[in-house]
Amino acid sequence: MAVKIYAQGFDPWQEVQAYQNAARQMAGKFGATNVFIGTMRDFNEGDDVKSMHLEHYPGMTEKQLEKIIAEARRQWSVIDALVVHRVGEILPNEPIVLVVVWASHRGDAFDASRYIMEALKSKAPFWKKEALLSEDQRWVEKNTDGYKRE
Amino acid sequence: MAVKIYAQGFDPWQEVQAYQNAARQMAGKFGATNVFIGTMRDFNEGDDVKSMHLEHYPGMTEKQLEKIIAEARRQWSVIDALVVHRVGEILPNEPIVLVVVWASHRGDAFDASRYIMEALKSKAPFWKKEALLSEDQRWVEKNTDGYKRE
Amino acid sequence: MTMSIKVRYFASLKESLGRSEDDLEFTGPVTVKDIWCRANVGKPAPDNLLAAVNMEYVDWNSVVRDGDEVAFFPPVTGG
Amino acid sequence: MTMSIKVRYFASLKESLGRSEDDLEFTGPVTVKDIWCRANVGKPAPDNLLAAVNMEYVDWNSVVRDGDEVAFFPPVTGG
Repeated sequence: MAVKIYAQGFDPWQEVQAYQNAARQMAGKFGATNVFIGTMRDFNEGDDVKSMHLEHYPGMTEKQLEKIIAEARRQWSVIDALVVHRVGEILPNEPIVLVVVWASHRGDAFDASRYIMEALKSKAPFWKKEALLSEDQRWVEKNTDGYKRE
Repeated sequence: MAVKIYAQGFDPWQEVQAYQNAARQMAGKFGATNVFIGTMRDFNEGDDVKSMHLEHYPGMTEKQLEKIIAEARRQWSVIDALVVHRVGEILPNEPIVLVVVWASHRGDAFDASRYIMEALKSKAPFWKKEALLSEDQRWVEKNTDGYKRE
Repeated sequence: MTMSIKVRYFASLKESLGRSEDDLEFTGPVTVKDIWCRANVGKPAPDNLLAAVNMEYVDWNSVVRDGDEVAFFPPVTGG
Repeated sequence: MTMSIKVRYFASLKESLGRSEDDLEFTGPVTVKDIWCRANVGKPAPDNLLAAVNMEYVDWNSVVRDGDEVAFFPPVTGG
């Protein structure tokens, strides 16, 4: 299990591969991997977004993410999990968050991965401030519920 | 949208990156990517599995996978989707299936990816035959329901 | 008028029948079920056997036309 | 006995208060709510403001101890 906070850009595919290759004891044991990547878009709520600043609460962020993963492991049969999250200045098309869950069965991989993402969105202390193309800046006020159908 | 059937081993991370890099019009537009990878395990139903042969119905397999993706796009707001599936001789720890969904929002990415996997498991004409360490061979008889909690 | 129908078998069904296809000729309208019966005289179809015509899943009462490809196979186990 | 409490503010709250932390001293038991009131006299806490003590979410009626780190921040928007 690992939680990583990066102040610089990261390649999510590289992260997953490096983690999986290092976890040699998993080879042949996991049947299902679910990966979620949140990527910065160049628009939000109808406005063009130029960049974003992601603030966090060092220490609490890691602590909460570790608790979220531990809770996912209590609820589902999870072999391993990885969460990577960016902070600092982020540009459109850059990854913001990576969640990976390895499990024996696909139901557990999907459920645990989604649970981690939803819990992260509601509990991990990160805050986004958008810099618009119009030169305005604004704090993102609230995360939406990812389980709800629109 | 792409459906690929490979008779040789493939690197799922390489596949996703290559597809995403080629789809330049997506850059900055997708906020959520969900990836599912099914990997061959070295055990199944209590037995050690040495290798697996995956048979398919060329033509019908592609047709059914394309229909499944089209149905996912009708039900959810999906920007793009990719499905890659192995056939032929497969060894433990090798990827069998890759499903990727790009969407604006995470709910759509998770739901559509899971829908595609479940539909693939119940509708795409593939059949697995396991070669056990005991030298026995056996056809896998039935796929389980991935939505069901055990 | 004579109809030519190609019949294909897959996976464990192909193994147990000992062949992967049949080429059959019929006169007059036939259903998927008729095709199974003619191709496998005296052998009841295994439980859960699936049928496709021209690579689309069909009901066993579906009518088959000249030139159609009919396939029979066990439940699928991909993914 | 005197208690030293570090108070931290994040994101839009930090901006609107114009500072990121306070170091306060108290004598006797205090709750999270007491700390907000002392640190921000006459300013009601914004709706939905969250509170943490030692990096765990807490209720505003939680009792705070000597050496604790108390944090206030708006709803989180990561991911």
